[in-house]
Amino acid sequence: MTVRVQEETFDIGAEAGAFAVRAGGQAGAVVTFTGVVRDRPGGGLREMVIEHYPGMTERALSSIEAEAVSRWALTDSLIIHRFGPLAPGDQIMMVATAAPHRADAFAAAEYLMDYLKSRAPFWKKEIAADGAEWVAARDEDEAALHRW
Amino acid sequence: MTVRVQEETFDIGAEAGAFAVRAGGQAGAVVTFTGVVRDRPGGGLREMVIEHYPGMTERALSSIEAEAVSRWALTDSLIIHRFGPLAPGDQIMMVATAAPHRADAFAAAEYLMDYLKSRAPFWKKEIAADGAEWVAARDEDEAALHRW
Amino acid sequence: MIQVMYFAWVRERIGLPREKVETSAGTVRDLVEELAAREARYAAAFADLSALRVALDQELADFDAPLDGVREVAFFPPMTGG
Amino acid sequence: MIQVMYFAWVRERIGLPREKVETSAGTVRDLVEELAAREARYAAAFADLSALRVALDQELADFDAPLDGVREVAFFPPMTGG
Repeated sequence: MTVRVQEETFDIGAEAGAFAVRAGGQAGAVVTFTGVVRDRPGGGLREMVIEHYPGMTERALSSIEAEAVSRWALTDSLIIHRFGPLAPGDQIMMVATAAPHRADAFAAAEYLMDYLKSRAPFWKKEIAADGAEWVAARDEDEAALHRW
Repeated sequence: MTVRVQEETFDIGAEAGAFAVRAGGQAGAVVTFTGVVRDRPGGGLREMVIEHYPGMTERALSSIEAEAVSRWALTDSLIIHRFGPLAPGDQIMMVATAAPHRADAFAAAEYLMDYLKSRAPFWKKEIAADGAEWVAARDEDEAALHRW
Repeated sequence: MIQVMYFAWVRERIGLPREKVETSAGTVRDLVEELAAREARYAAAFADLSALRVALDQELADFDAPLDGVREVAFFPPMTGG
Repeated sequence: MIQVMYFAWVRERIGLPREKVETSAGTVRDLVEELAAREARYAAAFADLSALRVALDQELADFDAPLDGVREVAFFPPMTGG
């Protein structure tokens, strides 16, 4: 069970590989989710800046992770979230879950994502040629919490 | 959209990384699932041999992938499945999906897994010190298809 | 002349992975009956059709499917990939 | 003395990331009223509480929550991580 909040990028490849190796012969199923900075539909995104609340961020992520571990039979889990300025195509964050069975690994990864989206103190600002704008929370993201 | 059926191992790290890079600024969400050879509860698994039906395997996987692409807004997808003798802890297969939104990426990855489990011609045999046994299909895996 | 293939424990029970079969069977079920009548190892392999799956020219099919024009029939247990 | 923190557009609107506030406010809502009464930039930031979230000592809380013993209050818009 690992939570990392960092400005520097991460190697999704190396992380996923290390995670799978660590899960070893115990877990049959490893799920990863990676969030990538998406350009705007018409292009033009210059950068995305992620602000967070140091201290609370780690607490919130650890508590979300602990809840997932209590709900599903996981052998391991990982949350990495970046902050600071990012470019389109950059990785923002990843979660990974390992479990004996795939249903647990998938459900836990979706749960981590849903809570991380709406309950961890991160805010995204899009900087484009025509101005800067804080990304608005989506109703669907709040609604997604009700399924758990 | 890629399907690979191979005896040699693959680097989940490199595959996931390349997949995320390829998805680039188009996809906001990348989901991977990796299946790992799990030891038996009490240990003792010597190897797992995966048999398949060359020709039909590729057709079945491509058709499952095409169905997923038609159901969800995916920017990319990948299925790799190994055959031959594997050791506990070895990676058996992986799927990856990329989509603008995470709900599509998760649903498509679960769909690919559910169909791949029960509709692609692979069979697993466990070789242990006390004998060899073909893995039986699980009712849950067949039942999982009904949710789609 | 049809190419008949066997996988997993069906292959092991029958003792070979594939064979050419001269048959005028109309459906998969007719072919199964012909094969099962051959020898005990075939009868054993085909004893319980509910434990078997069949593919015609590499597409999953029913045991009642016709064999007209089919070149390749494969018998195997339920798949266990992933 | 409470440490009050602002994030995202709340920080930008008020013009600073944090400040020490001397207050005897009983609840978060009382504190918000004190702050909003200070200057137009505060009033603008706190104009619509439904667009804001609050954390007390780094735990999400309600605007009706009491401030007894709280050392750190943070105001921010709904989170958009992931």
